[in-house]
Amino acid sequence: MAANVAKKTAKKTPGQLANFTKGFIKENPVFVFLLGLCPALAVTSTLETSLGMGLLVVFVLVLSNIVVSLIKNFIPKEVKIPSYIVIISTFVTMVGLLTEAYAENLFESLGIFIPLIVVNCLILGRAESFASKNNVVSSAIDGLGMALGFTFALMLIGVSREFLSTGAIAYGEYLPLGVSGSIFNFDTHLFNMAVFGGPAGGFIVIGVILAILQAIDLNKKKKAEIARQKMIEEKKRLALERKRKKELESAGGQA
Amino acid sequence: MTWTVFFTAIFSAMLINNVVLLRFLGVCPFLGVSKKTESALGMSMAVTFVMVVAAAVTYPLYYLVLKPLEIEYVQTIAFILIIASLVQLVEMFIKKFSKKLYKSLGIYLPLITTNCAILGIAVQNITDNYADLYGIGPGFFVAVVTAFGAALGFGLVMFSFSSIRERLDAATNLPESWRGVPVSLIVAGIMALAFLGLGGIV
Amino acid sequence: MLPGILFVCGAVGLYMVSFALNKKTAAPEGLSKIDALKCGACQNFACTIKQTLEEEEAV
Amino acid sequence: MLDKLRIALVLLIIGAVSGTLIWGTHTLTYDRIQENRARARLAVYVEMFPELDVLDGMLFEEVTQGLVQQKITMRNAAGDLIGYAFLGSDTNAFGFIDVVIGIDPSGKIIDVIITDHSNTETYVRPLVANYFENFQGQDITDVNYDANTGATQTYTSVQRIIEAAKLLVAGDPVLEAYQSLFTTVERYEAVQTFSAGDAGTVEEVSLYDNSDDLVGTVYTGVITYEDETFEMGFAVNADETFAGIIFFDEAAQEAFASAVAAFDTFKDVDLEAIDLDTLDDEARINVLKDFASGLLRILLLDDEELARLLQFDFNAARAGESSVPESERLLETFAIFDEEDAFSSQVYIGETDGYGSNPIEMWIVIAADGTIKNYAIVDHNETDGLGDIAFDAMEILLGEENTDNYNQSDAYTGATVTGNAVRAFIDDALADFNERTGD
Repeated sequence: MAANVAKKTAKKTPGQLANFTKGFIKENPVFVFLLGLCPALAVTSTLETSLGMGLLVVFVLVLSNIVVSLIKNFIPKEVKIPSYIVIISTFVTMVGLLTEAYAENLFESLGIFIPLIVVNCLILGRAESFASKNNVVSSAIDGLGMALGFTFALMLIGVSREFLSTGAIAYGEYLPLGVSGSIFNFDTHLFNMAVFGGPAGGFIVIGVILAILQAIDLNKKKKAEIARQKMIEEKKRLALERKRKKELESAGGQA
Repeated sequence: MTWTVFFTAIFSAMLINNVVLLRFLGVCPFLGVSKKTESALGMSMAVTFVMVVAAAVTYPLYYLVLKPLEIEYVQTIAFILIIASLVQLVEMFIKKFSKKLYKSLGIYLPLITTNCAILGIAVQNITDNYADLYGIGPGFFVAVVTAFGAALGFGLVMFSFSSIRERLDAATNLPESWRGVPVSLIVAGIMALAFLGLGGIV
Repeated sequence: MLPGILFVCGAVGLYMVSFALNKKTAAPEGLSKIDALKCGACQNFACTIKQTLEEEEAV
Repeated sequence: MLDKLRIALVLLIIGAVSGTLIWGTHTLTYDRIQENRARARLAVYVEMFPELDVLDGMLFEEVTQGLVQQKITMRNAAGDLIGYAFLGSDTNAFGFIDVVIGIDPSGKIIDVIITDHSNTETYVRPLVANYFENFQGQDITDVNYDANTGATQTYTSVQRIIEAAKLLVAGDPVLEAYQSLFTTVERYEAVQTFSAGDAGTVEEVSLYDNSDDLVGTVYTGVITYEDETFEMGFAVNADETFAGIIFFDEAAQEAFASAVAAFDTFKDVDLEAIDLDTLDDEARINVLKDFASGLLRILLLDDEELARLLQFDFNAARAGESSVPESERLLETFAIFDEEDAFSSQVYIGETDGYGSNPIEMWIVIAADGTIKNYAIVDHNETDGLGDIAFDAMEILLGEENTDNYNQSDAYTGATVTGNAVRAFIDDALADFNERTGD
């Protein structure tokens, strides 16, 4: 539903669309700002746990952004940060209880990383730098976009790690989907590098992804640089031509 | 209960379940504050101090207040608020009473409120159920010792990682796209592999 | 019901009081300005030093 | 001042609202969380009985049927019976092993699961992987064990626990036999074994009711009739009056029905007043008479010392003075003199540390010529299979010369610790005997 709202509003004002999508690539909290690396490493050994963590963050971030922007005018400046922490930890506690009740497998596998959403810099960061300065709708959209960007990053890491470590992508194991099984099940030892399911694999996978992003970024910059160089040369050439033309004209005049 | 329990707790928290490399707690400061060995050590000292105090406060809070009142469900918010106030109070006292200490730790203390390692260890001490294993009283000491061991492990990894990083930043033959954070993460991954090998120590 | 709510109120109060007290306490002389470079890499928004830095920048 | 009040007010509101929200969520989720936690804690049962209602559907009963300690009745949310689980534990030479056996209401085994153990993991894992599936679907009263397991300790333990559970389901035929005479019997326990002359080796079994009061004693032994052996019991009430004769086998019960009926004339008669001669001279009755007379000779001896003495040797007339030998294993020794007042044998009573947590209480009798004449294990908690090997080896030694024969006996090999303990006891006894007889 929240996504629909976002789309509708996005149609009306193109600014909101950018506000929504910026979290995915341009300002991706994990890949660009290195926020929330703890959960990005710890709960991403499978796709499902990554998605589960992402959904919890969506819930907490959207709600806390809404609440913070709603009450931003009532909170005294002196106790701004403490109030945000209280609001966030309230939602995290609620989310933890709900998860334990309705998705106990996810709760088991996320373990202490559910209470640790409280200290995820992303959430406090958005409350502090965006929600406390903008209206409710923008804050909600910003929260949703950022959290989905976070989820996207987690899922990207999760899918790589699960595939590398097991050769398959399982579903229904942790989330209460009602069905379970696996897709892309390569029944071969080739895709069975258990190390990627473990701690070391987390660091390495994120490192590789960041390197690829950095390479793309560098590539772009390089292309832009080449284009700029070409433009400058073109300008120089034009200037030279003009100069020659002038010289020719002046020479012709003399003649 | 014997002394071996404490040694086991310290070594397992420090090496086998290293907070940063094997449990992914406190990765933000691990990457953020490890550019210089000096700042890495400062951060580790601040973490050690706050982690031990936080464990010593949250454990009795849970068993003497939350459990008897049957309000275990407020654990998350209670712990984060208590740790946050603790950090504020510690910072205040340091400001007031020791200029030297404030000079070395002052920058790092405020970062600690949102350091997942502190809250993580506090929560872990409860979920690991030392109270059931050793009794509430002795369990308290095991919890504090575990926190101390975890902080030592954090310091150990911070120090070695920052030493490596200082050299990495000076390396010029690295491909451009790997420079900075990506190669640091790969190094951290290799360190995590090395720490896996310590699994059999206790 | 009551103990839970009261406890949360108490914890909130404790945190805010300690926060306010800490903010009131001035840093020792010569140490009020923190080296911005040391702070740079960290993305922590709860950091009071970062806040003061930003505020000073804004001024 | 106003500012501070405002801060305090905001603070109060935030705290109250967040407290209320958390409390509300807690109330909403409390039941489900409790159920989930119970499920996680009782995962092994949930695995066997997926429709189990973990909050209300489990009825735990403490039972004492051999190795089984707990019987759990499983019901689903609708309250229908969906099966039983038995939690048993055994100690073998490699440590303990806890087993849960689940059966459906018709008695078919759903699964057998090892919940915890300290056996060697590399032996247990293949065992569970290869042989445990065999149990599934079998009737618990007639379990067919896999013969190809290599007879590991672990598998034996599991077998023993299943057998104990079987008795809980099918009823214990031995207990039922006791209950035919003593209706209130809930539990029986073998107290000691001794030789009773014509009656042969007799086991004394105490019977207890559900409040653990002694209701009677049964002396069980074997009789031989027309080259067939029958196990039977001579039952005595708690007040030392005769209660009846028990046969444990249905066929034997029928065959000896008339003979047992003849003994009914002594019902509730003091043991001392029983006159076996009044019985008819009939083949079946005579076998029972022989057993009873042999047993009564022992039971009726008033003098406790003599009674004990006679357990060792029937031809004894008197016991010599009791003394304590120097060995730490030997607690007491005394000589036995026959009717001509000549030294007949020396008795050693004591205890020796075996594998179990309690020492093995035992005694041996060394005849004047230095042969081992008799022995008894009074009490032990050695691992059953292992202990038996050592105790069987003792039988071989009976009548052996006072030589090193028992040291060469390789019958001990199966149970080194138990065997060594028994050996040490015999060593000490023989050493003391040799000292006394001046060898």
